[in-house]
Amino acid sequence: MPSVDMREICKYYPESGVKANDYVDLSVKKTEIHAIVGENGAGKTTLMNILYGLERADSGRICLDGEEVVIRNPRDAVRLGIGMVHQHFKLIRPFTIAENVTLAMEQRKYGVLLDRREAWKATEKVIADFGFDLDPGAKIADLTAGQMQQVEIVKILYRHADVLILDEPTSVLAEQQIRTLFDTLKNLTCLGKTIIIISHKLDEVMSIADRVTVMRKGKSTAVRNTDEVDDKELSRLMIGKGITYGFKRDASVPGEPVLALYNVSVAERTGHRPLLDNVSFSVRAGEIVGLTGVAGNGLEELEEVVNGLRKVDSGRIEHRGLDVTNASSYFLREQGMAYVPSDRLRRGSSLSSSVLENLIITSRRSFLNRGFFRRKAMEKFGREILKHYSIDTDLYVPMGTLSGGSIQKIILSRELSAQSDFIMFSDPTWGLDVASAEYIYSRILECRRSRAAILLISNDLDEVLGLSDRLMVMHRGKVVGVFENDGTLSKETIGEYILGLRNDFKGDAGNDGQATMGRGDGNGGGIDDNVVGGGSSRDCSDLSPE
Amino acid sequence: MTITLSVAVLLAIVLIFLLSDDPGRTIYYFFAGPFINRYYLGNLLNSAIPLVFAGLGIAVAFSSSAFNLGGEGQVYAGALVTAAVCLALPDTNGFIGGIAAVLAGVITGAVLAGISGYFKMKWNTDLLISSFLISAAVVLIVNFLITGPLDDPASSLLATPKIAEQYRLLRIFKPSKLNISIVFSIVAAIAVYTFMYHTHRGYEMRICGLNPDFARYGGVNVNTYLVLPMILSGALHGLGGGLAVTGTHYMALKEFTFGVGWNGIAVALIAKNHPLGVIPAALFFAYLDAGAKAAMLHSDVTFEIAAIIQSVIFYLVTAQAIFSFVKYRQRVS
Amino acid sequence: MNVIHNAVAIMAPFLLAAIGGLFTELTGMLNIALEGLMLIGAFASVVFASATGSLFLGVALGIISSVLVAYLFAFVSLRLKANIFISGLATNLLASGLTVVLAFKLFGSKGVIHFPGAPVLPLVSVPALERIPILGDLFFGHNILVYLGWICLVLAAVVIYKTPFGLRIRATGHDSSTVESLGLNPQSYQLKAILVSGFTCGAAGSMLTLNLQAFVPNITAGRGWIALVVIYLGNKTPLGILIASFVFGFAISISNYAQGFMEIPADFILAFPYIITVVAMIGYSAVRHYRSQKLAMRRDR
Amino acid sequence: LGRTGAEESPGSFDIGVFVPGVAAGSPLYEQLVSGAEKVASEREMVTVKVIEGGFNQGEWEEKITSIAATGEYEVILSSNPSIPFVALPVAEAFPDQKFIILDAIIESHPQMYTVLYNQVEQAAMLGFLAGLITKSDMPGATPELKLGLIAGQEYDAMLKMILPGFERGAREIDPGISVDFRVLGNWYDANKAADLANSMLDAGVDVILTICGGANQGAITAVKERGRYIVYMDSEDYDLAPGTIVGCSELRQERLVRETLEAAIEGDLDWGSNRIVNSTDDYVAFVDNHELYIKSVPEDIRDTMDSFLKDIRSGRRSYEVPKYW
Ligand SMILES: Nc1ncnc2c1ncn2[C@@H]1O[C@H](COP(=O)(O)OP(=O)(O)OP(=O)(O)O)[C@@H](O)[C@H]1O
Ligand SMILES: Nc1ncnc2c1ncn2[C@@H]1O[C@H](COP(=O)(O)OP(=O)(O)OP(=O)(O)O)[C@@H](O)[C@H]1O
Ligand SMILES: [Mg+2]
Ligand SMILES: [Mg+2]
Repeated sequence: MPSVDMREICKYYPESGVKANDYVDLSVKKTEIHAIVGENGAGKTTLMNILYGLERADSGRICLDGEEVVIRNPRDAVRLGIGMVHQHFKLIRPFTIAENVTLAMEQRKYGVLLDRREAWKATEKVIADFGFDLDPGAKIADLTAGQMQQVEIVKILYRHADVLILDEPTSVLAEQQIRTLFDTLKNLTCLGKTIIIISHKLDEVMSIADRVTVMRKGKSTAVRNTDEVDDKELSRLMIGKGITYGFKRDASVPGEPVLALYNVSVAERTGHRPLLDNVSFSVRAGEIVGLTGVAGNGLEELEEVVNGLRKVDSGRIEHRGLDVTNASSYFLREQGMAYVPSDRLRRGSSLSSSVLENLIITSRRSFLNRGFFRRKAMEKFGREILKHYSIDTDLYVPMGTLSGGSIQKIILSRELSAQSDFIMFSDPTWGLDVASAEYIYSRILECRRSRAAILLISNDLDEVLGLSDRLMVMHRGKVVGVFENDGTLSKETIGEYILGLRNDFKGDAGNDGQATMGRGDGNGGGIDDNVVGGGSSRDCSDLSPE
Repeated sequence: MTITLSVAVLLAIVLIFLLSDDPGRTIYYFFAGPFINRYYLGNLLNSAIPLVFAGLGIAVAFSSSAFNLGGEGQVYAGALVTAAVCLALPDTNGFIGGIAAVLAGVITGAVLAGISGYFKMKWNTDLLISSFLISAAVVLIVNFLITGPLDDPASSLLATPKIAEQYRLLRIFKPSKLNISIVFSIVAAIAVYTFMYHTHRGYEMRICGLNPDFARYGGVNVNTYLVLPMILSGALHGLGGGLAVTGTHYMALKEFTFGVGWNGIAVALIAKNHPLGVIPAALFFAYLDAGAKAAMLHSDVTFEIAAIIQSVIFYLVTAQAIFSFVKYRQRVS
Repeated sequence: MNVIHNAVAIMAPFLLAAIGGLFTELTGMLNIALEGLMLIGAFASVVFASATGSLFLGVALGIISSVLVAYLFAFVSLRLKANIFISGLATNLLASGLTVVLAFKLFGSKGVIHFPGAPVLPLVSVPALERIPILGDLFFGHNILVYLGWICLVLAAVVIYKTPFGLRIRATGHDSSTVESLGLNPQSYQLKAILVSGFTCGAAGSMLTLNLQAFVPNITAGRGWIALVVIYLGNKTPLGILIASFVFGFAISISNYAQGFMEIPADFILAFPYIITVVAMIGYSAVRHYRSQKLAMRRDR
Repeated sequence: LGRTGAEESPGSFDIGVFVPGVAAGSPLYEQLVSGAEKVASEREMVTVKVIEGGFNQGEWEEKITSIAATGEYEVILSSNPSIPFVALPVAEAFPDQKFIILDAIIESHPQMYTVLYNQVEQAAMLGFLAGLITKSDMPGATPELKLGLIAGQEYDAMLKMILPGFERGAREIDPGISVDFRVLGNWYDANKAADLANSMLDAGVDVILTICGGANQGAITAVKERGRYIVYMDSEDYDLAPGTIVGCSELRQERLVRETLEAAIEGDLDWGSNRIVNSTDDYVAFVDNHELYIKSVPEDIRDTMDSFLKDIRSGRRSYEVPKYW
């Protein structure tokens, strides 16, 4: 007997004129892990929103344990034992983790008062039980995206839902965390829970799910047992044709450094421990430098520092030899730097503005004719981007109505079209389907070919390993390892650095001493001396390989 | 919209039947009153003018997330300064002096609102409250100036003397007070629209309002746009005040712009902060008021009854649910 | 120090109205209907107090009337999804019209209506303690509704910070879609917040008329707006609004006294409270700004 | 322009009453309306239409124009010092329209007839009484020689007639008496009026003249609580607070309205002229025959007051209105 049974679900969005769900069927057995896959905009989130009562279907039936139910709003869903981790965070930023986790199911004392201690304890217990690393007293606003994602999962675990919906839960988690999560999920099914998971990472799907439903253009096109298909077959089902899987990173000779950081430090607000601790590295023309680490270890701060959104407390940043320390984003963009942020909803886009207005933010001044916008040129530019990057939407649709993947594609396309000499990508394929991700990879490599310097910040080890020429690992605000990516690096080695189990960075913070570089598995892959810690007074030429 | 309005009108009619002894007459004048003669129609159009300026001022501010609650004081002070400049230059050429006077009013409004914007930028002072408080103080200070130093000793009106003939704008629909500033108001709406939607600064300003993080990330100088929308907003309010002097009243009377600031907010909200939408919204507002006035003059309706009827219409004018409910029904069937 | 004593009396209506307004503000709604709700409470309480001869019933029914109008306001804003600012303006307009029309229908006058039979607001008088400078002025010799305000303030602080209801209220204001996704109904919290504001505004209004045993059209005279200012000035916290409303009440009280000895035009003196408050507010934000900068500098070392 | 209002028939006399504000609650405006209505009820062919102008002066001209534009009213009747100036442009646009404006004065205008009350005298009577009281040993009297005046707003009649009149009357008793003059800022904030009154009482004021419309009630309540005294303008209202209100003066507006309208209907009105009325012809009066006056004011004070009033009524003592228009 199926636990969740959705039949002939239809949902039409008049705002965007999209049939997001068109007679979709979904049948999930009790205690199974059921994956839903599909291209961006296929209607996965919509279907789950309907199941969770956030949207109402125009027609169709939902049965839970064989009984037809009406789910008008999340209240109904919660009452029916359904819980959901949303694709975009639903957290109250000024509240603590414990408050967020217990909200709506608060721990009480004397019947009417909040019991903070109990809330803290209960949250702590879930965190410990499932192996997360969070402080229940921390404010959401101070967390990184990865930590927020963990909070979302803690939230749903705290709630003891019977049916768990997870909409792309792994996109900002690190490898180890994903593994923990999957173990958790498997445990949960043993406890009688049913799990629906949406993911674009087909290998993940294959490893965790029992069955998978494929959606395509608003329709459910296939249901398969995972042990009967492989990812090739799945992607064929998703996009209708087989895709060439995997991309090729050809050799490239890096040029001179485009961006260089010297001993950059950023202190934490409470003065506790530095958020960035003497970070030095450079990115050269025609080179992709990968940067990875667990969320909360300085990656996001680095991202902001490089784009001028956060001031550094000490150290220096140079762009092509020009001192751009603490320069404004405006200045940096004028200098030809582009940036794909990890926080795509709050920083990367304006959800209530139209797609076109989102597309022109960086190139706005190029459409001016005597102070006025040339609307035609602007629309042409916008339409070309949409076509070129095959984003299926209209220029005047509000950004907020797009699917998660489409939003990401628009940000990427905007930054890529800027013809910059330095591009920083932070989680560029977060939420993208396989085909789109492949496409983005090829575009990143294209940029590399056209001699742009690229800094790739990502939690996805496959991605970093696949794309980077060099690879850096950050832990607690420090660069703890720098590797030449010569194909010999293993995920396991990197993982050890990521978790702080290994640290080749011998020099103390502020110390002028030469840092020692980590190397891949003892293999002879030499590390250039252009990626070093320390050396506050050195200039760029010192850092270049020649 | 039509459905919402019909429900509102229906409720208003029900109320009139409850509150008026001659409902037929009251209904007639309430709804048709503003159109029964040139005089009423002209005054209806004329009273929409300050609402257009105030509405534009608010639309500019709100669409950039600058919460200007000081429109009241900005209009009033703009009017007073315009009158004062006109009075100080009794013999200047009408065109030059008139422009100087209105410009002075515009600057006054801009400065008053700009102060709030400046402190918001500098020290993150709350805009909503600082603009409100400054306006409340300004209203009282202008009251003092009108009844004190600038009072016309020759009349018992609590008002400045009348401005010289050459500054008075052309009346175009006599005997009503409608004057060419209606053209200015339309031009202003188009100009504001063009600025906001067809220039990069307007674009930057809106983006800053909608999502400052995104704007900063995109290389927009966000600090500028904490002040600019307030300055523009204040300037538009000041312009509305100045033109009320040179076009309609020819002097500044005590509290004569009373309520324009608040109604401007309502106008902008009905127009959903769209500069061109401000014109019909202001007309709608002015129409309701003209209808109430006509009903008071020609029927047994009093102020209070008119207020109750108007309140019902306001309650419903922005109600979306009636509309969306019907739309939903249509789609399903 | 009668200035202080009067300041406490003057601030009481702002404080009460601001407490209710705080709830709506925390749920993310700008409630400009405070003024109208106060006016309804002012009218109804004195009418009912005089009709029943009971102070308690008068205040209670005044509050209920105000809550009923608040419900109408909430229904239009939440259920019919009207813009809350405009429905707030409409509520104020309705209140100003309705009170006078009802007064005319009931008492045949649209002007001041006297209720000589209405019970007097008793003072909490402890002569010995009242003489203590400042403290005596602050805490003793006020009418009982002033103390009701203080009780409401403490209650509000407890509800907002110590109960699940308060947590949800605050959550609704920060992000109602999150609250909704947790299976709660954010609108029901907004509704309750509006009803709370109806409650406290009703009490605030009753203070204005029961003080005088008379109703004067428009007797609230902008106090609802000042209450709104007080909420923001007080940084949307109960303690903050206590301080802010005292600052405001004190400024008004001082300006009342100042008219007696300052040779400044009266309109200027009337502007005093606003000027004092706005200067205080800007000063406070400057202090806050530089303090956070200093913190940043200390961190550097 | 469209014809509106009462049916017009040849020979009828239609009066448009423009109330600059709302009638209810203001004794002068109430009498303006009732006077006109009485005339209409007594005479055939006379109709009255009352139009309230509301509190925004800026809208008055527009409303008076609307009335004039109907072309239907033989006269427009109003009462307020500012109306002649509001009506000037209207008179210009409608040269046949006649205006009777009371409580106001304008230098000759052929379409207008204005009558001004001598409020210097009116205030002086109250000031004289207040002066007597503050010097007396009545239970509420303080040792300080301080009187109070609370005004809704500052306006010409207040600053040129009432305040000086009040002071002059009081100083006849003792030149050392001072008047504490404070402004409320509006006509309805009764609670603020109470606060203002309290601050004055704190300063030793014992008799307050309150002229702030609906807000008077606040001053009365505050003064009553502290056992001091109120003198009252424009209406006989001892009953509002027996023992607290110790003196009332009155303007006989209803009588003036009736007489003036009668004259206008008969064609006897001298258009273009103006007139100042005072207590010699009993348009301005102190109400000294009310039992509460007799009860609450000691006999010696009443006696002194009596002879003072006699002097005024007989014209032996007079207070000129300064020419401020
Ligand atoms: N609130 C909305 N209003 C209008 N259109 C919407 C809305 N939400 C989603 N859509 C449209 O419905 C379609 C399906 O969106 P949905 O979010 O379900 O896709 P998805 O499969 O989750 O994609 P992704 O993998 O990118 O998250 C998209 O075309 C999207 O633009
Ligand atoms: N230092 C800066 N930091 C951030 N943003 C900036 C900076 N300088 C300029 N900008 C942004 O760029 C916009 C235009 O800048 P600027 O005033 O330098 O151009 P301009 O040449 O004067 O423009 P125009 O040619 O349109 O008159 C500004 O509105 C601002 O948003
Ligand atoms: Mg999705
Ligand atoms: Mg004395």
